[in-house]
Amino acid sequence: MVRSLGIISTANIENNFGVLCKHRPVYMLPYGGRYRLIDFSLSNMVNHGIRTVAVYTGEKIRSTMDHLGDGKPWDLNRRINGLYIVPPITQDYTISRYGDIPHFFSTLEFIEQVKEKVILINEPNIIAKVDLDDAMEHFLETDADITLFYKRIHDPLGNYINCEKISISEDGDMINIGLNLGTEIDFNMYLRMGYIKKEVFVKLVKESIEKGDADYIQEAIIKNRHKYKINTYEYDGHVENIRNLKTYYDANMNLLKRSISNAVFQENGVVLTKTKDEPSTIYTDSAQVQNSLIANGCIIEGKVENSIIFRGVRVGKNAIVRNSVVMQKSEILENASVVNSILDKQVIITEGVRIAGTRSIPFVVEKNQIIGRD
Amino acid sequence: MVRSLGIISTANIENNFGVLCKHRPVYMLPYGGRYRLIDFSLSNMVNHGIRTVAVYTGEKIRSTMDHLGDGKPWDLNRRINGLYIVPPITQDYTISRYGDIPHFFSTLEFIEQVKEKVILINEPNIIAKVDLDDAMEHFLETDADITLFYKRIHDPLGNYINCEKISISEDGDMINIGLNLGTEIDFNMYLRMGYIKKEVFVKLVKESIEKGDADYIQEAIIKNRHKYKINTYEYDGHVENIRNLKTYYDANMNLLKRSISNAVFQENGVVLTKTKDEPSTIYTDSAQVQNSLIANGCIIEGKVENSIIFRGVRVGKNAIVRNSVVMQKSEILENASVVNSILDKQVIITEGVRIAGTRSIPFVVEKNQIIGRD
Amino acid sequence: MKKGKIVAMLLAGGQGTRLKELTKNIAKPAVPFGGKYRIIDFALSNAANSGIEDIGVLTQYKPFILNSHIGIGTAWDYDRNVGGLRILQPFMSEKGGRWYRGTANAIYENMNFIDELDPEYVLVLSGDHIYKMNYNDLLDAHKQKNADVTIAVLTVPLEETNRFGIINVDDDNRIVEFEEKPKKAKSNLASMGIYMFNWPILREYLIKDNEDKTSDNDFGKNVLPLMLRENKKMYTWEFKGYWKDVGTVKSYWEANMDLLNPDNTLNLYDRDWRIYTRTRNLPPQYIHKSSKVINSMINEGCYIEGTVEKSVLFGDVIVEKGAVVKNSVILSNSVIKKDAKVYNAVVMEDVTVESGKEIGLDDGFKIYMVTNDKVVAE
Amino acid sequence: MKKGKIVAMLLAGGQGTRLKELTKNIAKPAVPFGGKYRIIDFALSNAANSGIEDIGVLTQYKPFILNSHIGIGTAWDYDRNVGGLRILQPFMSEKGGRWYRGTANAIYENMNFIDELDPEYVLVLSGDHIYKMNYNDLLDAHKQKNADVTIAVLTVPLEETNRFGIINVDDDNRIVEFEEKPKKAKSNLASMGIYMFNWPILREYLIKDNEDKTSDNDFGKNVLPLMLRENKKMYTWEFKGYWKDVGTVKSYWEANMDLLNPDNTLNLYDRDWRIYTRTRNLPPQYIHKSSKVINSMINEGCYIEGTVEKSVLFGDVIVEKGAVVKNSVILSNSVIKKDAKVYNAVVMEDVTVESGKEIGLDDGFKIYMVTNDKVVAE
Repeated sequence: MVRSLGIISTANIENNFGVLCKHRPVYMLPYGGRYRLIDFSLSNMVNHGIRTVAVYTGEKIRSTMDHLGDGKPWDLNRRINGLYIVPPITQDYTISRYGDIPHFFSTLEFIEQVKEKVILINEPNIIAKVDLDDAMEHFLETDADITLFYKRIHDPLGNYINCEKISISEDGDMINIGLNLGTEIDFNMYLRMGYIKKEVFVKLVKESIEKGDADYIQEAIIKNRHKYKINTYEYDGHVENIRNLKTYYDANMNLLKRSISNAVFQENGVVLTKTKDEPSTIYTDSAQVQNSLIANGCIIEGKVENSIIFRGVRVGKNAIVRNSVVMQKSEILENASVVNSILDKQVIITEGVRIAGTRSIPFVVEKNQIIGRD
Repeated sequence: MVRSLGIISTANIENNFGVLCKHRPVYMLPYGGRYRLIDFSLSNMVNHGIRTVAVYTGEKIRSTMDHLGDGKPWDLNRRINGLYIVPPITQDYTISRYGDIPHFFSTLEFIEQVKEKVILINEPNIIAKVDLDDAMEHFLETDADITLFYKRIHDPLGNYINCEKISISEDGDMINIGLNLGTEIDFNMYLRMGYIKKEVFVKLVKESIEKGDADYIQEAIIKNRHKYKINTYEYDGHVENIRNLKTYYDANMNLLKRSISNAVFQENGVVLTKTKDEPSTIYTDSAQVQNSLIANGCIIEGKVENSIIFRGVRVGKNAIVRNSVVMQKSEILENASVVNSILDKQVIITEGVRIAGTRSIPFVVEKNQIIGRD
Repeated sequence: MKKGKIVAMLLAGGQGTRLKELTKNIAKPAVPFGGKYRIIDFALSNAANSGIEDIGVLTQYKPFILNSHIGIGTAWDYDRNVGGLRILQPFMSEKGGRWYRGTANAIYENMNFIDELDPEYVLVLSGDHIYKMNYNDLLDAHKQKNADVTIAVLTVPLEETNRFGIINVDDDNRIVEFEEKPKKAKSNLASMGIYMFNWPILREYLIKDNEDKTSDNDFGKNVLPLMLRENKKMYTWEFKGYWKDVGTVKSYWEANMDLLNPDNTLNLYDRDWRIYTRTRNLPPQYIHKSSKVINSMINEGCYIEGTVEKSVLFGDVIVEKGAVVKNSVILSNSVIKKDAKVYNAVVMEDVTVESGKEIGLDDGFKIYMVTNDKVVAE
Repeated sequence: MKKGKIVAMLLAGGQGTRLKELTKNIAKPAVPFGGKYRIIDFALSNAANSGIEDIGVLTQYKPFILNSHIGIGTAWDYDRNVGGLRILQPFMSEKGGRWYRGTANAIYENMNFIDELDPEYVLVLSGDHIYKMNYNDLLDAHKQKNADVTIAVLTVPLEETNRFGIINVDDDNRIVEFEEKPKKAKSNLASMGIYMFNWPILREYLIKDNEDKTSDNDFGKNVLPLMLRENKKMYTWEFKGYWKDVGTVKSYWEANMDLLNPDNTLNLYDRDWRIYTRTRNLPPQYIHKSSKVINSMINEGCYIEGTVEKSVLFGDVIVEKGAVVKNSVILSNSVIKKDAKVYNAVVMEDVTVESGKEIGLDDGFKIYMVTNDKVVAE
């Protein structure tokens, strides 16, 4: 089997998430009751035999280091290979500080030195549990320099406007990548994921630095599309393309459908994350829970409907949580009510307080806030 | 036994080391053939039962992350406690970016939450293998808020000018800390190390942030010396106070004296470092080695005298290395000569080239340089 | 000798035959408990939380599940390079191979392991019990009395003394007599099988005991009485708190039900004394809109469409529509099919209770042990 | 079955009696070699460098040193949470405890371990040999022939065939006959004791072999010949490179001396195929100004004031002023005192050669084994 080097870089779309991304990069957003977005990328790679992963972080590095740590939950705490967390360079380079290419360039020695000859690039804000073995077979069989993954999307409602659209020739080669403006109901969405030969990757990075004509590797790939054999691989499983608050909220709510939660949680191996050693969740005699996904360590005494409840949350007596995402260790005290909302970690909604947003604009409460009566 | 939380912060004296600190903080300087300065601090702490260590890094974080990694060599790769690498904050704070206090402040939650009630502060550019158990006993018995460590120095030659001088009352309390200007031949050198009650530490950090009157914890301690019981603990072992290129070079050369190398390498437990899995060193039939400290993985075919040779160094036939520090994987090719010099990592001195400095101003070659004939 | 250093030796070889199906394929310490734990997690977590850095786990009987549960000790942070956790199985020397005979012999055969760590104290633990204890409290008492050995004891009802090793002490808590399962006990202090020894003393007595060909090489029966006869300084330290030796299916069921009592003293939600276990990395539990879940403890991976009342569900349990689970313990990966009813039962791992089937009575007193083959009333 | 997955089973229970003092307290795989290694490091490093992620190490005889050397496998990066390295000692089931009988029986008793990992291939290794091999080459050959088992072989001098298990093959390298230590061999291909099996086939034959009460449960003697009789597809793959089975003190000394030859084919300095070992965290070696050190391999922690020529010194060896060490192997922590002379010797660990003492002759042919008690010529 050909093993690839996993490279996780991060889409710079923090601004689309308001206070949720005030102190964390997008890939560190909590998701699905006990995970972070990056867990899905990392686990999918590890479950497909990838043993070396480089994570190119943004500026907000502390939460990343705390969560990924030594990579133990993913068995990436190796002496040889394993997990490399690469913080951004903060000095000494005269070239652009924007984009991922300067970061890749500053670690070319490492990239060239690892044994893997193929690189899997991906950005964890798109959850797609691609069968990487099958994709690798395609990559090798077609003898491509680059294979980009896409999913065919049927989008009559225009939910995917502004996603990236990949044009594909009849024999499966990439023609170009642009923005989907909704002119076609069916289009091929680029997953910002793909295999690339290491030598080609290195060449692209070096040339972009020399010419100064590309800040991002994706940009460099497109610019150089005539120089290399770039083809495509179709993924037909479930995709969440989390690119703003609304899609983040919807992606959580989607997990209440069993087919989607099975696809996200079960397909191609379990999702590994940092464990918190919480005991099971307790439902008292006053609990009323309906259509909700609930993590461990919670104590539920009130009413919970259509919601995603993270680890260690308390819902007091007669409290109501509906259509909401409640993150780790938040507390909704007696008689309080939380509707169409997203509570970040360790929020306290005090007794009797009611907060509500709408399904298209959920009400967001920043981490560590205590919401009392005014 | 009372366990303390180890806090390693870093003296901002990179400028004193020229190219050696171009890409690394002072505590990452290679030392003694196979170590980094920080190894001595870390190992001494771990060998005395400290199980939680926070390293507050400077801006040049990559070498730190690569060397410390998950803390495995020091058995600090724990789920509970263990090693915390804290990179500097890069945004969102309106307060001063200088000093260690803003960094401590940004992690107060972590500091308050760990179980340890006492903090050991220290800066790894001073090597002093203090018996931390004995010092702890003193700290507890005297019921001090802060106990600062010092060493009595006899300095007729003025080698320790500009080191910190601590004034001590008759009953061992700290009076003040100033600079040693050499007016007395014997003085008490402050080791920038000491125990401090966690509650006092937290209070000092918070007050300094509120008042804006101290950027460094050492500064805050001195400013508040009348508010707390601050006493002292005398250490009478060997000290290296590495504060510029000259003291760095001398500290290496000192290791050629057996009493000093025993004190530095053996006292209070072994020094742990990241292992490199180098085989033993080979001496060929043309090797001539005298009074030198040589790490593993070297191949010595030439002449080595009064030198410190790091791991994986090659010394070619008829080459001469004298009074020098040669770091990891450097090569001195045939007939070359290196005298009174410091070669950083992976330097190549090509055939027949001769370089030399003086014992007071050693010639320094930057990392990865190839020195050929002009 | 490293001053102050403790090595814990955790005896995990017990077969636990009275637990029937629960210990058919595993040793008693590996029996699942409390929704996500195995019994041994309590002793291991106590040791980890007490800051004990070196622990030997002595296994002998069917160690597969136990070994793969413990692994290299990662869950309890015992995957240390130096020291940490080691599983100690019997081994062979030039005198041939020898299995562990009694509890004391198991430690005797691993004296090498302890000597290498060179501790001042050896703490002998059993992997069979459910409790939370800070072993430092035991150590403090041990040091304070300057004892050779200190035994953790607890007060049991006088009518139950015949199930325990009873210890009689003087006013200073110094041990004066051991009584093994006495019918008429002089006191009601029962040994918990938790011993804090000074290693040099224990070492000496292990060798002595080993030389005695008539000995069963058991702590309670041989080594401790011998030490008492030879006038060693032996004290008790009284433990107060939840403690359970789940010896039978009934007491196993009860101990699980205890957890549903909001006032239970084994507080699993205490963040300062967590119980650690190997995680299965299951997704959160899902509670369907047609379900009713009250008074229950439910673990990750469960999918509940029916009714769950006063029950403990382990990971990945499915309760289908119309099914009822009440006063029951359901182990991992079991499925309660549509409209099935399960009352007062312990349902084993990987069991399917078929659609419409009824087990137990809502108002019955018997406990039912359920496997795929049979349902046995206790 | 996980496609393509390999589990290695490393047999490390051998006693190695002909190595005398070297194996007095340890199993042969734990014998120190090459300045800083133990023999088992070669097989373990080969496995790690070949990307094999799961390995069972089967120990039985005096496992203390081996267990503490291997620990949780950190040195070889095998301290994984899932899979990784496991030390497999004999254990007890309801049928009682059983020690491993032959090599095949050791694997048989741990079928559970392998089944849980669910591999396609099982690679059987021995911890007794010094060599560097990429096991993927063996696997490639195995796959290419679509074999049931592939045995690694090497060409030995015809006059030495009587020391080996000899294998006769047809033109396609398919095995047609096994000869155990034949006086007159038909070929000179010797089995290296390294077997790549398809796990389902091996599993079937382990069970068959176990049912045969007359079997010694040994791969070479029983299992492989049985497979051959039943016409399984058995192939050889020829290894070319340095290989040594250090069976005697003389060959042990020779193998160490081999390393001083600049053209030796066991290149320890190859950074692409490192040999890993547990590190002792010793400081660098110190070479004094009065010393002479040539043609030697010296490890960390050594302190050399005397003369060292054509020798291999392990960690923390002290050679005092005026002392001479020549053509010798000095194990860890030994001290050669002032003016002592050591020629053609293997000096055991922690030995002190007293001041002025002379061992061996500068121009002698005998090898001397030196302990604190005695000096024995071989």
